[in-house]
Amino acid sequence: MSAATAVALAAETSPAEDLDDGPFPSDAFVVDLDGWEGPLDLLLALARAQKVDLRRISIVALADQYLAYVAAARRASLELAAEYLVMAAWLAELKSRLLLPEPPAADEPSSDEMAAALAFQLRRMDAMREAGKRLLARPQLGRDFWQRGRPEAIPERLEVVVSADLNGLLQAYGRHLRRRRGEAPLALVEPVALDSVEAALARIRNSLGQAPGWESLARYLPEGALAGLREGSLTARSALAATFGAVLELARQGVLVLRQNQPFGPIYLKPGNQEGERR
Amino acid sequence: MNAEMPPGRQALRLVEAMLFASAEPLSERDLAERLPAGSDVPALLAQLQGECAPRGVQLARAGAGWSFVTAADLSPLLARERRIEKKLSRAAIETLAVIAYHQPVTRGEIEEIRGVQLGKGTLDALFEHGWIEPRGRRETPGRPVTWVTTDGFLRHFGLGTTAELPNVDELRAAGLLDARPAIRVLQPDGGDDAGGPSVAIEPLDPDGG
Amino acid sequence: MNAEMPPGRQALRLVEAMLFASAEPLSERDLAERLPAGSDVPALLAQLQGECAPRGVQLARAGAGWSFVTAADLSPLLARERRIEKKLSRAAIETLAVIAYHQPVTRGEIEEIRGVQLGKGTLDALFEHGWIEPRGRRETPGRPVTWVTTDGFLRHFGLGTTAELPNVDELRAAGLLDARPAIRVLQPDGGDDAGGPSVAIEPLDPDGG
Repeated sequence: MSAATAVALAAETSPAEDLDDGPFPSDAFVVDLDGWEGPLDLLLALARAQKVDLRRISIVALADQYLAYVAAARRASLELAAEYLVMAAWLAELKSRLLLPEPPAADEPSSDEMAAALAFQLRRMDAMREAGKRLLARPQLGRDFWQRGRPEAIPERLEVVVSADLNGLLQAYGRHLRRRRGEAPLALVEPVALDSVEAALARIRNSLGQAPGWESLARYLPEGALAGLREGSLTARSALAATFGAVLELARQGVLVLRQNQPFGPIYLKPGNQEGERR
Repeated sequence: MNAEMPPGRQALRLVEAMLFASAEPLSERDLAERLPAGSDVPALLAQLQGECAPRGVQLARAGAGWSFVTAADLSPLLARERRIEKKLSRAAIETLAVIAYHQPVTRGEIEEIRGVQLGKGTLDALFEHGWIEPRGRRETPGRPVTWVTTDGFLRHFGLGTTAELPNVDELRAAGLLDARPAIRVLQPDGGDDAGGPSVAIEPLDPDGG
Repeated sequence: MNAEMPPGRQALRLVEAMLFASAEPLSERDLAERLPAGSDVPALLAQLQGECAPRGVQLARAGAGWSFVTAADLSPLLARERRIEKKLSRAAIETLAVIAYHQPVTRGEIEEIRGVQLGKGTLDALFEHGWIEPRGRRETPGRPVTWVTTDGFLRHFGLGTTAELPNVDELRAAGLLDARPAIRVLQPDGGDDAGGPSVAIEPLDPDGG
């Protein structure tokens, strides 16, 4: 039993446990209400104190005993839970109806039926209480009998089943064939006309100096590249890289000079001094 | 030694060994899986149970599970092994009895029978012991869960089936295994067996109403 | 049942129950402590051992102690079979396919066909599954072993003969030779028609070159 269970069980344990076997105390006016698990529990104890078969219990006598018990409890100024008082009221009414029979309403149980129902409820409760005791009187596992103390590990034979089916096999062969024919290499790089530094060199040489003074590098990009750059297009980015590479190369050669006013700022260029010589 | 053993004997030895090796109960299906096809498992178990009856270790059935346990009558002699165990509360014991005898039974029906509300942890405690479990629902408004006892419960108390519960036949014959409210139980034309368990209710008192 | 049991019998039952329930092997002294004074423990153990000999559970000495164990001859029958499903690796299934379609084929040829070196265990694994076997040698330098598929392979894949394997045209018809590329890397035009390799790339600079 876990600690939590033990606590939960302890919380429910009532002092009434001691009353299981002993008869109801003969002095019914020694009132201890803490011990009862509700009015029915008290009623059952009172009924059993009548020492008659529960099938022949006198409900009137039982009602009297209960009412006397409750009255004694009130005299002793004990706090009575509302359910005990409700039961007392119900029993008082039942008793008066039993003593002064009246024609029952059509859709209501008669006082005799109500009395019989109460008697049945007490008998059923009593039967379950008895059953619980008999159950616990049985030999119990781990207390009176034991299971195998040293269980043996059952050896396991591992059988590895490889799952493969014809479809998988054919697909595998299909994949292989595709690859072999070059129809579908694993990673397909399609031919793309990326801008090259050589192309950019030619482009810049062709148009350099057509306008006087500093010009933006962007002017030397191929057509459409500026728009492409905004979309992040790969070809446009390659054009920018190629153009920049070409510009650096031409600057190294002295064909042009570069200017950038601040980091990451626009790059400007104009024909260099030796431009004429080179031509 | 097994070379000349008749096949039936060999199957019996195998059943014995399987059950002996395991601390946990094995079902007939568990056993059949490792026996030659076509083995009559119930017959083997019955034979083994018979052969073990006079011994110190016996074959016990608890619901679907079978296991070896020490003979209950040896309890006082084996007492040194006894562990001090926590006592169950009276409420827990009674609740367990109500579930065992009235199953399947709802929480509301348990409270009706015991005439008192169930404490917070009572069902939890029994559930943690592995003695009860929720199974199914009552097809009444709210569709409350119904509780039943487990094979573990049977095993703990050395019962083969719930039909072996103490006095169960007498209680049933007396009409006391009916979880409906008492006033409805007693009304023969109440007609609402909607919620009630399928126990045949005999009139409490043939002379009475 | 113990009422009329002779004392010796009862002691034997007790020994049996103690040994069964104990988590550890019990020494003769352990046993004697809980047996009636004057019990002949070695004799009891010998008797129990003899009675158990034909059974599925036997009494065995374990070091200084005694304990029950399941009969050794039952061990193979007791073994629980556990099936583990394993998927064949992609390399293995491709290799198997190549062998199936190209048999008899050498390791070198398989590598040539697949364009990749064979992993260490690939052929071993297929051989262990009983799907391929070496048969014959290629009469080339080094006389390499050639591999073929087995009858087990045919059975596993539900084939009557290797001739029932579909040919290339049938594979294509079945869509297994779908020529769509596995991975598209570049989509210069912003991915208009994802499937088509026929993207026309216009020259960046018509004048350039």
